[in-house]
Amino acid sequence: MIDIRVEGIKKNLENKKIIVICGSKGGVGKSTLTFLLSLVFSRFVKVGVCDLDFTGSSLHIIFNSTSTFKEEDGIVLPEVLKNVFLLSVNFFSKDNPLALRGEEITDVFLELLTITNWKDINLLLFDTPPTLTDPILDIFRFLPKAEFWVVSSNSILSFHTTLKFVKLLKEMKKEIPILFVNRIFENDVKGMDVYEELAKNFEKVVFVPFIKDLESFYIDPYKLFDLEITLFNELQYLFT
Amino acid sequence: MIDIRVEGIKKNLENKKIIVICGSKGGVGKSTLTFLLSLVFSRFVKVGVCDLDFTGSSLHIIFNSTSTFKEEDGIVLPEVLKNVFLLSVNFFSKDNPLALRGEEITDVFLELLTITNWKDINLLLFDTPPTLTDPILDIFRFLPKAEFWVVSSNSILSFHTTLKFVKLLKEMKKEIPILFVNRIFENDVKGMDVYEELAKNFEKVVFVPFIKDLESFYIDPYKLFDLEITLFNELQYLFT
Amino acid sequence: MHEFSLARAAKETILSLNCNRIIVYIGQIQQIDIDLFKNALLSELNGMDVNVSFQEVKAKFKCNVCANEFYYDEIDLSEEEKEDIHFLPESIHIFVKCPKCFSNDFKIVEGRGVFIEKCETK
Amino acid sequence: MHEFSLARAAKETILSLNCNRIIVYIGQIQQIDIDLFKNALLSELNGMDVNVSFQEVKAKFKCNVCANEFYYDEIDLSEEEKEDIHFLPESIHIFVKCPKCFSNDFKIVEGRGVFIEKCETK
Ligand SMILES: Nc1ncnc2c1ncn2[C@@H]1O[C@H](COP(=O)(O)OP(=O)(O)O)[C@@H](O)[C@H]1O
Ligand SMILES: Nc1ncnc2c1ncn2[C@@H]1O[C@H](COP(=O)(O)OP(=O)(O)O)[C@@H](O)[C@H]1O
Ligand SMILES: [Mg+2]
Ligand SMILES: [Mg+2]
Ligand SMILES: [Mg+2]
Ligand SMILES: [Mg+2]
Ligand code: NI
Ligand code: NI
Ligand SMILES: [Zn+2]
Ligand SMILES: [Zn+2]
Repeated sequence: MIDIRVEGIKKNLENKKIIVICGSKGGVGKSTLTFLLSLVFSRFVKVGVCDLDFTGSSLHIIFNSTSTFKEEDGIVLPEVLKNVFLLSVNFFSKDNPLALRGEEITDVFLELLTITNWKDINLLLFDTPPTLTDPILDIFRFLPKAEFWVVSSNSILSFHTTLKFVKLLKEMKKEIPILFVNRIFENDVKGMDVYEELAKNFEKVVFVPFIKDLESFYIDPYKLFDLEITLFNELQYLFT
Repeated sequence: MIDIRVEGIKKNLENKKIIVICGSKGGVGKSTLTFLLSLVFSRFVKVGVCDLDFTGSSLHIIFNSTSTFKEEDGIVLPEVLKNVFLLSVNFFSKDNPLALRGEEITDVFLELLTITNWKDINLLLFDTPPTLTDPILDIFRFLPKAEFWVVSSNSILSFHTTLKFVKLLKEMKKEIPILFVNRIFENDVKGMDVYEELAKNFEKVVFVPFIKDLESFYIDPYKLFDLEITLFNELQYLFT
Repeated sequence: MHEFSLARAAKETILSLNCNRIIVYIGQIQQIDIDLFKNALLSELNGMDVNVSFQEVKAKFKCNVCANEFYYDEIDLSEEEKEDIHFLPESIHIFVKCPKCFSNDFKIVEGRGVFIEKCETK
Repeated sequence: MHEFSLARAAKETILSLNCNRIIVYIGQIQQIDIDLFKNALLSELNGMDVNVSFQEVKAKFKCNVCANEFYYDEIDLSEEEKEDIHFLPESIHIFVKCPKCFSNDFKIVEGRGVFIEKCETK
């Protein structure tokens, strides 16, 4: 018995650039970075943003999108900002809790990527859940050409957890061009041996400043560009 | 074919009080709260602390414990602080990355709880990973009498995600006596409708202050008691 | 009408198989419009030398907690719930509980999605 | 010697089954000291009217990526690695990769842990 979705996804995603925003620690800013990157990259290209944190979706809140979708020739994604198209399980589950076992996570992953009509979206940002479980293994398995952009907060716990994850990515010979160090915490930690060990795996390290009242920008994200932070220039350079 | 571990766990954990420190959002302070609670409760009782975040363990870092264990009559847990005994997958996996599919998570869960010799430990704190997947479903299934102490940070994303999780706990008629609101972020969010909706599900809400340089206390956790914060008194009252 | 997307996925799969007789199994839980799907697939395959037959598979569940087995035909769903499950079968965990122990931790054992069986190779 | 813990779990299971003949299947991957385990279990069961036989199950793996099947007997493990797997079979994902595609995303199909089959009820 052959699952039709495996070939379906291959076809659907051929010729698309896939960037996986990841990091096995929770709360380090993966969803936030996905949001900020889509905001910047959408100046240049249509961006599909895919929330793979099926049981703890955030992006529909960040993008303020309760819209359900239209089912025409496949699932047509809502345009949540100019040139940004969002795929979230919340469109289906509404605000109900959805607990899923690993195998079911794989099924949701395959199903959503099969039935979505990506049209002329050429850049896909995949936001991922924390932990090193089925969603990440499914990305390894079904999206072999994806690039991994790794996010860590500036905390000891995060550096250690991220380092383990990065060891795995390297073992699997994955592209890991960029590490984001998200300065959620006021003071960078002292005794940064583990940070040094982490950072040396990357070509580029981008520091993300703490943005005061960040969540209040969800209603009008473009206002973020008025803040005097160099981050947005740096992010823009990441677009190739 | 009958898995011997199901009855094994029942026997091992009978008469033990089990508190699950949980919250489906990552990085809200579940592991930190587990640590702080064990520190306070261990004044009164032997506390077993069990890190169920198998693929992103933190507690061995927090408790500064690289010890492997002794295998005598079952796995004997290291005493990481006076009266605090730690069970971590990291004792087996060392600092290697361990990616696990959901079914394997269930196997690790069953195995560890079967082979551990709990001796005279009567209070178990279970630290959980983020997401609403196998580990939580396994707790529902195999630890039906557990109590759930829920942790959220003071952020909009966390309140929303936690609210979904709490809906599930209520549907399942679980005991949820306490919500911890961990003030990781400087400013509490405005427009707290979602916070109000969350909080009304609990008998008790405990606010956890941001503790500057918290991670520097890992080497000598008792120094935390020298800080002039009322939190520790509040936590002490939670011990019954 | 995401049936068209599914039909395209089926076509890609058939192309990859290089054979001239296949059976398409359609899981009941997704409540796919079978005529729509058939027509979509046959038009996708237009001109290809492949014999396709279709078969619906009844959906069956098994509770992970109490091992109770139950069937799609036995459960009550509103039209809106059916619609959500149509798109995403896993939404069923929101609406359905094991009739015996009331857990929503159950497995879809059979009848979830669309599968293809290869019968004769060219 | 966590074999004693396993033996106690087996005893609890046997008590819950209320039958007088059982087979204990012991998965190869855990490299349990079978004599130790047998003796521990038989002494736990001391005085109980139950006939126990033991059987080892060869460990078999299947790759989730390329579907390749392989066996415990075919893989090379150091003593230390075997020791970690002895305690926690899932540690195998740290040391072993699919010999065909080098993924560590594989499934332990058979021969993981200790299972009991109930043969005759009292
Ligand atoms: N650079 C930042 N400045 C301010 N707040 C941030 C920043 N990065 C993340 N946050 C906040 O931290 C929390 C966790 O971020 P999130 O993107 O949800 O992490 P993850 O997706 O990794 O779990 C959120 O409440 C978010 O608003
Ligand atoms: N009250 C607090 N004060 C200061 N830092 C905190 C506090 N709570 C959590 N942290 C820090 O926030 C990060 C996430 O906390 P953690 O306990 O790892 O969350 P979780 O276990 O929910 O993923 C860690 O780096 C931790 O040190
Ligand atoms: Mg996120
Ligand atoms: Mg944690
Ligand atoms: Mg609907
Ligand atoms: Mg060892
Ligand atoms: Ni449809
Ligand atoms: Ni042993
Ligand atoms: Zn049931
Ligand atoms: Zn393989």
